[in-house]
Amino acid sequence: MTLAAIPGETLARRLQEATPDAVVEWDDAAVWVRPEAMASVAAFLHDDPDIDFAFLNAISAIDFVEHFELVYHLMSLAKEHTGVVRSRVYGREEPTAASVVNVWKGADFQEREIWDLMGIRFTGHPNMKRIMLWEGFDGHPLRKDFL
Amino acid sequence: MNGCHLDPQGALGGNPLFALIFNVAAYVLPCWLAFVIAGLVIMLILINAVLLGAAIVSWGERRLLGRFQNRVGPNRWGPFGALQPIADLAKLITKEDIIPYGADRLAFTAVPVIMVASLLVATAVIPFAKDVALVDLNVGVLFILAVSSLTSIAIFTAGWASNNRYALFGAGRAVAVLISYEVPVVLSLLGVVIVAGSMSLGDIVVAQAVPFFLVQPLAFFVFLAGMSAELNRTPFDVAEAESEIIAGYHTEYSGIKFALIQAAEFGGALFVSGLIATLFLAGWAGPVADWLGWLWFLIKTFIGIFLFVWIRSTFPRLRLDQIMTVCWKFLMPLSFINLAVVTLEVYFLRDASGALSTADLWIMTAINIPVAVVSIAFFGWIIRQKVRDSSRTTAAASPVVRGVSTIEVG
Amino acid sequence: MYGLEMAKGLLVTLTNLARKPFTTSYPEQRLKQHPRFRGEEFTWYEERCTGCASCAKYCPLGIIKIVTSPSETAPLQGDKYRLEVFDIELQRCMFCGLCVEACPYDALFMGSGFEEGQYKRTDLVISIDRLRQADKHPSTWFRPQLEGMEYKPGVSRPLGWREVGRENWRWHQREKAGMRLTGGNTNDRSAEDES
Amino acid sequence: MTIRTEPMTVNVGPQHPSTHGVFRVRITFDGEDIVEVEPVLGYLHRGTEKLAEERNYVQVVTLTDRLDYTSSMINNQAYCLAVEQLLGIEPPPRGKYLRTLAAELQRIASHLIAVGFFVQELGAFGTPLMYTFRSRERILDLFEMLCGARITVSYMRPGGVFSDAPTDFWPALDQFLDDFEGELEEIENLLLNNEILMVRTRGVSPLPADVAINCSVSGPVLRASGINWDWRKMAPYDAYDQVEFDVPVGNTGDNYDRFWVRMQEVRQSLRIVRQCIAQIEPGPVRLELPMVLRAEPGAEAYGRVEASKGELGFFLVSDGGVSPYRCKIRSPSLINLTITEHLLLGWKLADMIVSLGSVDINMGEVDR
Repeated sequence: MTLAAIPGETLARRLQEATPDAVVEWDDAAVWVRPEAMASVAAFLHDDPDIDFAFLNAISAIDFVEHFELVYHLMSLAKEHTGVVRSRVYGREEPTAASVVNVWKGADFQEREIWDLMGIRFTGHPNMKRIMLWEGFDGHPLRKDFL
Repeated sequence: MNGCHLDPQGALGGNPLFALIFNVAAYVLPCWLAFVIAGLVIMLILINAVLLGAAIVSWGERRLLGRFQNRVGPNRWGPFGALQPIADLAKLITKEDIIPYGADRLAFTAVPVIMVASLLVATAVIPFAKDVALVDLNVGVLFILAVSSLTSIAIFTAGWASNNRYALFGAGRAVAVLISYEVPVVLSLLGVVIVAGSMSLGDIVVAQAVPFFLVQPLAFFVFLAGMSAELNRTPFDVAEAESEIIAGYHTEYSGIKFALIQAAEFGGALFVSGLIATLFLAGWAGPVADWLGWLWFLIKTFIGIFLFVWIRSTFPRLRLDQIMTVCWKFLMPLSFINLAVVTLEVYFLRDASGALSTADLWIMTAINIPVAVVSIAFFGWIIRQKVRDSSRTTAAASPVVRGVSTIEVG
Repeated sequence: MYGLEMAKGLLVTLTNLARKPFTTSYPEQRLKQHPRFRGEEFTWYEERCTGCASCAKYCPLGIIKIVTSPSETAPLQGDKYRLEVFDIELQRCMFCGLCVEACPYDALFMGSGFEEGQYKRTDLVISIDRLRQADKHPSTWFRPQLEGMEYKPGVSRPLGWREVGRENWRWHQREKAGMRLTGGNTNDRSAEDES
Repeated sequence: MTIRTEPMTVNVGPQHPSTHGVFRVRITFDGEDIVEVEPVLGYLHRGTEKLAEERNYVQVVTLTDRLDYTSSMINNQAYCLAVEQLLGIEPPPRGKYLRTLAAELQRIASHLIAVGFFVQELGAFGTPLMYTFRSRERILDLFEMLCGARITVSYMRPGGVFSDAPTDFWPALDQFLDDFEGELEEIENLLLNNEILMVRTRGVSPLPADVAINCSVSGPVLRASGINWDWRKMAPYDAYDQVEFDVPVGNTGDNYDRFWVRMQEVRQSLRIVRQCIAQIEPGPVRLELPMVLRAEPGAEAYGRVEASKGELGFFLVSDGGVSPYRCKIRSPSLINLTITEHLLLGWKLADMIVSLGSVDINMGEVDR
């Protein structure tokens, strides 16, 4: 038995109904949403009884140089399926995305870590401080331009 | 003899070793000087014996603990690592003596001295063999209780003077435990005193035609538990719980001060084991040969130490509130029951002169053992409910919870 | 029942009191070491080494330093270089053994010791001279041919360079020397017999 | 009479006898009651994710050893699964079985450490710890036979394991399994129903199921809260679809449940090891791959395993080069720490250490 993965298209259709303008594009595996809309998208995915993404597996941030990409691996324990939501964050000076910590408390440390190491600021996070490095550390080490 | 003589009724008069030294010294010295010299010499002997004993206990405990834990224990210095305490001492003496910034220097320094002193003074009344106590005080039990309570003051001073929060935690805990446990300990000793009819430790040993751990199993149990709490030993070692508060009240001590505190602790273990041997295991009285009294005494002391190490190696530690519960709701009723039962038995069994025969003691044994089993089981059953009930004191800040997942729970 | 489980625990510790300690008093006694143990000092056969520096490239930490020059003594061997420097900086080595895995000519082996404490960090660099002079007690890690001959680094005699290779192996006859070692079927014992 | 009191802030860690490495919590106490908690991390941060971007795919295996150094085998496994997913390859059956076997042995070793330190923190003076380490040593000996190292194993490679087990491994494994039954029974006799342990841990710091899910908690901590979720069952990898085992599930998620779940999982892991021994068949253990692997540009893979601490995931992104473009490590220890505040607030100083111990974090994995 393996977990069923919800195709990006299905997620995109549902999201377009619930949170218009949030969806950017989709492919087989994932749906891309706008980073500002991430909080409402998360709330919908969490609360919707069919999707029921109660569990946030991981938030990953990737530096593609021209933009950052946030990857949310989600799953439902009750429905036994998984899904991937992604978000492109543009700008290198002060990239921001909406925090999902009010939906999934488990995002707390992960978002702080992404801010610390990748430099993406999450709006709405109650404690947006560096977690691994000390306050005042210059730069964000996981960025490709950090040496 | 140049006319000096010792009052055999005096506090030190009954001690043959003291008398010997006094008489020898009196050949060449004036009487008062001979008295002082004899006192100093015998004190020196006692102090060194106790501190040496503490060293041996520290080695023995570590060896024994090692074997309980299926490992070797200290084995580098001397045969079976027996010189380990000397190596430890040499190391500790040569270490820098640190007094932390902001500490109360005088109080901080006084603590190890008070701890060792109170231990040594208390040891003075323990009869190591027949008639070989430094003094056989007629209020021996009271004296021991009074002097050993000094430790709690020393411990609290240590915690307060160290300027360290962990030390303060430890001190607060230690004082709470020591003062609480004093009560059941005293009550259990009361039973012993009633049966023996004397507070002198020598007389208590003589009175034990049947060892008191059989006559008063409840008192023995309460005393053992109470003393392991007063010694800060598992499962009551909250005061220096190393996994929680580093080392408790002696967190900041180093060098020779630490050595003295350790000596007081291991010496305390030795002292309490000796006390248990004296009060409950019939002290120096053995199956044969009174002149072998010191051997019986040592064997019985070893039994006590072995028991402490065995318990230490096996059990986890209770929480402070649970320790208090055990004290006030478990040991207290037990010691009261013991006191009441023993008092009644003595009242009905004693002869006209107020003395108890060996047969009477056996009768008491036959009654008291079932009483002990029943009451320990009963209060153990009650305590089981009480100790588990550890409600949280403030509401926890709940993380954000958005709806409950529908996964089945169970 | 209250107290019974505690008594059971006391019994457990008491039985252990009578048991022999399971610990090893290190300097006098030693743990039995498996031949595969990835030991600290490396075993290196200059005769087998071509100076290809596969090990240096494959080291995750880059701590192997190799300097070569064309060999005048053995020009016929073609790809054989003379090795001038072969330094392994032990202080940063994590003994993963990837260098040994990378060596296509079976010239580099893990060692079998683990007592490499030094007072100076510079002493922790294994130089080419030390590698040349050291007793050859190669670990059998990633060297199935040594395992096949049941070689025990701590016990057996030192091995010469002719004995440690896998030349008689099928893959070696099939491929040219110097191919990348790919693992996999090299462990297949049946291959040994066909040589 | 009222006694004036004031709260007291104490730094527990990074140097404290029982903070599992260099974990630091800044705690404000009111007497012995905890009123404020703030975890401070990062003392062991080594930038593993950045280092992985500059190593090739096989070299990264050596970095994974050093994440959760009490369960290196499982880390290797998680990483190798991610790389195999990235490359679209599958190891040969014997390789899968060897991996499963090694991972389960490692799970036993890791849980033994967790249990030993948990009871150590309860105040048992080293005895349970020595007993659990006695058994763990035997497992490390087995690892030495398998791969020449005890802790930093680097045993697995993308496409299998680096080499087959030596011939003397199998009798040694059988011997260990026989002995371990007795040793485990001894540990259970000493701990499992011990009254003092029960009294200290029952009902302390419970973690309700909904909180556990919301905090993304995984592994034994999640299962102790009553949720039957084990990646070995839900998405079987390697040989886990070939073996039978049960998933122990707790009830209230208190400290005792977390301890109990680990004790039971040791038994289940033993079952899996025995089945692996029975089912394993001769054959190759590793795919013939080039030493320097390359994945398709733009390929991505999220490989996850049920590690001893929880869900360990490696999210790999490739740009077609010889090393991963991005290697994100979803570390269970870090995310399980999200519940620190929930577990500690309102409890006493003595429970704090025990609750942290029951979560079983490993700083190598928290800070990475």
